[in-house]
Amino acid sequence: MNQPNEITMHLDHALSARGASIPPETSDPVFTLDNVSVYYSDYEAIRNVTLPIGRNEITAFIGPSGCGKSTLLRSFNRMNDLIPGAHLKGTVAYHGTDIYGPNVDPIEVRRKVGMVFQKPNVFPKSIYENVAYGPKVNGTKGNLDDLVEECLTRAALWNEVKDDLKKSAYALSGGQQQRLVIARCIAVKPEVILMDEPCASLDPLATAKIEDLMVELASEYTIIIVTHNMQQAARVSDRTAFFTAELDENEIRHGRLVEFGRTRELFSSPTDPRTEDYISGRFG
Amino acid sequence: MNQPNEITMHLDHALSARGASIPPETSDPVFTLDNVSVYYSDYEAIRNVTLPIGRNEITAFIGPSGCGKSTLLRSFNRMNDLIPGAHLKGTVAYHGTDIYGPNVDPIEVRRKVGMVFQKPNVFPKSIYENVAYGPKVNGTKGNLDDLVEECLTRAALWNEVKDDLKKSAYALSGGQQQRLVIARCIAVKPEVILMDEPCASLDPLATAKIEDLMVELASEYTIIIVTHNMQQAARVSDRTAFFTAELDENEIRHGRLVEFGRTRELFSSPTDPRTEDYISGRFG
Amino acid sequence: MSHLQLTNQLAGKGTPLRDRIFMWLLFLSLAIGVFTLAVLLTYVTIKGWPRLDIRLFTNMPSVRDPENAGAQSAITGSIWVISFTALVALPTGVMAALYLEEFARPNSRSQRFIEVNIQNLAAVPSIVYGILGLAVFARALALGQSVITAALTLALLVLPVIIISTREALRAVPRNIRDGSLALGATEWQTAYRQTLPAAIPGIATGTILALSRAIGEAAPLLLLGAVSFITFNPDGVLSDYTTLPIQIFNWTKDSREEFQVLAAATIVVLLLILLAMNFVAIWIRNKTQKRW
Amino acid sequence: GGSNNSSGEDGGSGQIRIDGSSTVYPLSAIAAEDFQIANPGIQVTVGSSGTGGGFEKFCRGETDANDASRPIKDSEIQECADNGIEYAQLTVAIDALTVVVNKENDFANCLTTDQLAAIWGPDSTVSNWNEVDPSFPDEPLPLFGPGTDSGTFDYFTDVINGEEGVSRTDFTPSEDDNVIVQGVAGSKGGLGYFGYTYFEENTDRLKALEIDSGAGCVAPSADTARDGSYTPLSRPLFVYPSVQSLADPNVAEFFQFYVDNDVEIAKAALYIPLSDAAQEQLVTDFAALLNQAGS
Amino acid sequence: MATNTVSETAEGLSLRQSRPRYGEKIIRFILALAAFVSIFTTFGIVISLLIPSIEFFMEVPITDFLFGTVWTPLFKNGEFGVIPLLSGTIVITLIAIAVAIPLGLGASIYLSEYASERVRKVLKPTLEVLAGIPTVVFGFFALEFLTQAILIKIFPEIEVFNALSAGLIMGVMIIPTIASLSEDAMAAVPSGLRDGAYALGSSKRQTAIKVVMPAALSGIVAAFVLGISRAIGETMIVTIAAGLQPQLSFNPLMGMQTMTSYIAAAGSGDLATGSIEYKSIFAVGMLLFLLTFLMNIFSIRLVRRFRQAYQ
Ligand SMILES: Nc1ncnc2c1ncn2[C@@H]1O[C@H](COP(=O)(O)OP(=O)(O)OP(=O)(O)O)[C@@H](O)[C@H]1O
Ligand SMILES: Nc1ncnc2c1ncn2[C@@H]1O[C@H](COP(=O)(O)OP(=O)(O)OP(=O)(O)O)[C@@H](O)[C@H]1O
Ligand SMILES: [Mg+2]
Ligand SMILES: [Mg+2]
Repeated sequence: MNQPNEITMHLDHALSARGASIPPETSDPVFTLDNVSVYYSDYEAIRNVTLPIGRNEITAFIGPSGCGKSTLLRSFNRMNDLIPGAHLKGTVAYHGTDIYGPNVDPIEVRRKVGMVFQKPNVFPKSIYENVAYGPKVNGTKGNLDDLVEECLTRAALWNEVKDDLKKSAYALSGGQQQRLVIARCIAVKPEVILMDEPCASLDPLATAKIEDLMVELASEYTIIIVTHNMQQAARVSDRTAFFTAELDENEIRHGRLVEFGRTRELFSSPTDPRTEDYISGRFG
Repeated sequence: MNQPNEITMHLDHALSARGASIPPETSDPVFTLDNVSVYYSDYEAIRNVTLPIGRNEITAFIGPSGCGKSTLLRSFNRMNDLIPGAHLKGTVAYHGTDIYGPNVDPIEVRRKVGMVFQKPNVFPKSIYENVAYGPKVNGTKGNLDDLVEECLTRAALWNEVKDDLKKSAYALSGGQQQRLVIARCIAVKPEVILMDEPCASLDPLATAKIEDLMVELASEYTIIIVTHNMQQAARVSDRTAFFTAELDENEIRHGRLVEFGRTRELFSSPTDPRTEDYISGRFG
Repeated sequence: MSHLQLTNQLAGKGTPLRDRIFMWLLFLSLAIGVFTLAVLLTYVTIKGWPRLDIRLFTNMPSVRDPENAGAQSAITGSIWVISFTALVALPTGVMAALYLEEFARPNSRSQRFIEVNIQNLAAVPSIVYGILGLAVFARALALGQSVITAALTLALLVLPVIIISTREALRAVPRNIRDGSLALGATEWQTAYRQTLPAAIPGIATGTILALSRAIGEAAPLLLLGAVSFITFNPDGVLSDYTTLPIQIFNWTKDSREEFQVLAAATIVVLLLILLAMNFVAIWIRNKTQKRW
Repeated sequence: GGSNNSSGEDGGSGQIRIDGSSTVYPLSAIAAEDFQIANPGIQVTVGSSGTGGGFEKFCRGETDANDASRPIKDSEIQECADNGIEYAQLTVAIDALTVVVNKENDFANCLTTDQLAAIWGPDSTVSNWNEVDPSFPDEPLPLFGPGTDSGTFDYFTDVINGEEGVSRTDFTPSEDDNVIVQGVAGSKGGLGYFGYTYFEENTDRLKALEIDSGAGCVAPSADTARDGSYTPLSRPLFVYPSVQSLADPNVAEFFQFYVDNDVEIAKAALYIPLSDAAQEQLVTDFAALLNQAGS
Repeated sequence: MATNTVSETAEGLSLRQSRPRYGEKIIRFILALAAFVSIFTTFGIVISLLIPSIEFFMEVPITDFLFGTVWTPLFKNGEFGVIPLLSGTIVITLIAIAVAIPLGLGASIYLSEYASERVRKVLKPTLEVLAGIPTVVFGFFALEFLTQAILIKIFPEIEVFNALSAGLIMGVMIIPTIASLSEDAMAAVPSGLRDGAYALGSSKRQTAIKVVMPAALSGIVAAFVLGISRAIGETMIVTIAAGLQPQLSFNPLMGMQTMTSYIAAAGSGDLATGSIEYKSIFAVGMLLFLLTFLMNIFSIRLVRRFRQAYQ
């Protein structure tokens, strides 16, 4: 049954070209998670995660449904604060500062750590207003035309929409909407971008565009992406964290971090049998 | 880029043991689809499908999201009739009779062709009542205890629930609920069972149980299963139909049948490059 | 980057005053409504307190003796009227909702027409229903100023509300329950009757109770139906004369003697208690049967 | 079903319906109340739709009797005749229309009928007390009166303005006498008119004006009303039972009770009871009427 | 081959209806009949208003009715200009919505964006209780408490029966209608939009005002429209507290008569059927019905547009 070679060979051709240049250990982490557990009221959705996030790297979170990937991702910018009853143990250190510490304003955290969601949640406003929204609520005054153009260009959307910035964002296709959301996110000049299954509702062509964009953006931003698609993780990420949900001694399911490492290594020679089962498609 | 051997080797170990005994051509089809297109009002969700469904075989439908798998599946028991605006062109012949022909009662069709859905849709009643429901609405009078026991046994659930048949079906786990739905379906004595991603919401253990059950049931029933999980298709099915959605000349997306054949052959030597791309994980 | 610097970066400006004022303004808007409710309840209770006793229930209205007058005929009248209202409106409303939700072709022109029509009826002023009841039930059908006239009029008045809330309850039953039933070869009616309707009963009950609690407090249409009379007997049939609590209250507020104002306040307390009890039951059903699907 | 139904039944569980003037309403209501205590099986309904509205129903046979604060009009006589309804007029009490002002009004004590006509006339624009009499202070004069559908309104306009229903229109009308009490008690310069009974109930809040119809100022009271010196604003109150209905023993019994206890009822309703002679006349008249109904 | 044909026919036959289902058809018919009761109701309302109205307009020119400024139908030689009733209705409605729109909207934002689940679970039903208070009670409260204990101290010149107290209390009565419908509209805004706004560093206030409210706008406006039509149609509060004096004035301290309170007062006074005064009730009723009907059509349109945005 164990035929690791087959798996290796299978995924090899998908692996990102960047893979080779990534150092084995994260040296200059933007985030450092130490023993992080996240709870929904009494329920511990994910338990004891310790993990560094490297600067200007793309880190992928993979694992079966319900293992707490989204939960963990949302704790990087305190989006979980908005869910009644959600709370966190352990430390999420951003450049050494615990973002859950006293004196930390979650709104400031979210300005530094942007987020892109599974369904492209454009606002029911014009394309221009969508991009300008973030800077405006953050107090930027004056003409935002240049900024809007810059962000749309970076998000590889400018050429498609430049003639009609006043058009409702709802008129865009799904893939264009997702790129618009990315442009909107960049417009607040974050350092980190979190992406929760950003391509789940897109077709293959739009997916390819977003993947290219991610790799492009990684030169300036630190990116964490949750994905169900192992091939996608293999294609774009530098490091991968694999999670599963397991029953504990009380028969309650908790998400756990199983394995974390360079994507190339995790896919070619997983150290944990559960990782191997998962990436070879034996469950999930 | 084209490395068919790798793919072959990778899926090989999952392939169903049944595969070898399946004849290359379907000889005694239960259903014969001829040039079937299904529309939602004006939108043609799936176009020109021609396909036989072999008796006592498991046929798997695979393909990326939105390619019309569920739509096609629901046309086998006229569940699409319930969607306003949905209609069908072509013929769906059940033992030679067009089920969309005149004098055909959709309710009779549904008694012959049962269906299991993605989310286990148990009724908010007791376990017993769930199984007895179908026979009751079909006019069966008298004591149903034996029938209930028989169906639950076949669905490999009897041992787990026999002590508490009066318990609400909601108290069962997801995997148990799905087996209960299968038991409920068998209770009307259908000839064909349609399953639309029956394991999508289940954990690996429950999935394995349902897969075993399917193979078991295939000796008596004809089964059509839609799945996202290629490994699952490879593990359980005898024949596989691969669909994609493609833009036509008017830039409108339609589902198309790309390739249909014995599962073993389709996975080991796909004739169409799109099939190959899909099963090697290059999109979807 | 030093630790201190970063803490400052993330510290922000604290919740700005503007945001806090905004929140308090919002809270205040809500509080004003609730506060008015509290003042109203307190006021009528204090004012009606001297007459809040058993005589209210055991005695009949009296012109001669406001000190001992009661509201028995109004209480029984309200019960009669509301019972028959429910008896007419509930089955009709549920059947209409079942038709629109489960049987009518969705988005067909007839369904849309009926839908818009029902929404319109829900917004028609209640006094207009009085005109309708007077013309149709009291005069054309010659039912006069009887319990049944009032009940039929109020039933038409609450019917749209019952239909709308029943439809919502039916719609809340997940599609896949229906699909499951139909896929087993059940007919549409079997599916509606055995699956959808039972699953929707808590929602229907809640909506109906709230609708009836509206009807029990309704006075305007009954004014036109001639309910304002001096009645010292309990109804003994659907063709009997009647008075109801809100009408009796209205009647007493018109009397200049202070005793009657007190009596009106006491009767208001009774009416409000009935309404609160109905609301409470509705909320209780709603909370108890939180859907698990 | 009104009398037509109930007259057919001879049992003790009949139904009696009275409607009509809200002025006479308390009298009939008290009669009904007392009667039902003695005869719990019989249901008496007393409405207060106004004299005109009441006659409308009465002449269609929907009610057994009508309360009236004025005699029946020709048009109503015709209507009843058309429907074959026979009736009789019974005088049950005396009312004195009382012009009331706010208790705090210390400048006006007596008005002449001309002054009243100036205030209430159809073309009147009087809106301040100093327009009524220059000696009165500058005080706004909000006006309150009974509903235009009521017999009280008809009567007042008839005797003060010379024709029924002729009146200025910009006052606050109400079927509801409490409105007038509240209105006048609520504004210092307020003026209104209604039955003497309502004034007596609210002497703590209202003051009654004396009326001068040419023979000096006369205050409203039981005596001045009975002896006719309080003129032109005192008037008799009537009940019109239907002869057909009186054939029903329940209805007959009720009105017998009404007539026998009339003085006491009028007192309880705070009206001015009939003089002894008038009361005797009533009993006699009613006995004759019963004879007619019985034959 | 031969056996095959036989089996085909057998299977084919079995797809026909096994037994006729007349019951289904009858039930379906009965249910449809119940749904048609609403059509009959509308029909009944229109007929019972229209016939006497037409008779009324044969005696009183429709222009006199719509543009006349004196309403004295119960007097001798009465005039039938509906403007004073309209102005009374408008003044009281304006006061009511001046109270209900800001407070109702504020309450709805609080409930949908700020209140915790527990607070909402208590406050929303409480607000619904407010909506369920009989309007007779509100009228009593407006006259007995609001006017005589409060307003008279602030405005000594206020009339006992005045538009202000009726309007204010009516406003309070409508708060729950507006609050709960607006809250529904805001709750229907996909939570993804909120998440998107928060993730860009917006505060709650910014999210509520700049994203949620605009997204729910047509639903909120529909709530306003429904609130307004409830104010126009409310009867008992004005009958009890606003006086019954039809006058063309915009001074809220004065008494006023609305269309509804005219119908209630004149209708319960039992005018002689067939008289012109009696028919005037129906003409006013017709106008009232048309007004609320048009507003409701407008609000249905808005809601439909709103639903389309997020289907
Ligand atoms: N708001 C919430 N309240 C309570 N429990 C929650 C909430 N959100 C998620 N959970 C639970 O926490 C666990 C982890 O959920 P999460 O959404 O993080 O999983 P995931 O790995 O992102 O799954 P998926 O791949 O399906 O998105 C699940 O068991 C889920 O049911
Ligand atoms: N009720 C409906 N009305 C209109 N369009 C529909 C309806 N259901 C599905 N569609 C459209 O038809 C197409 C095929 O849908 P279908 O659900 O059959 O896809 P699928 O292959 O089952 O996808 P998935 O894997 O996501 O379940 C899609 O474009 C979908 O948007
Ligand atoms: Mg997730
Ligand atoms: Mg599907």
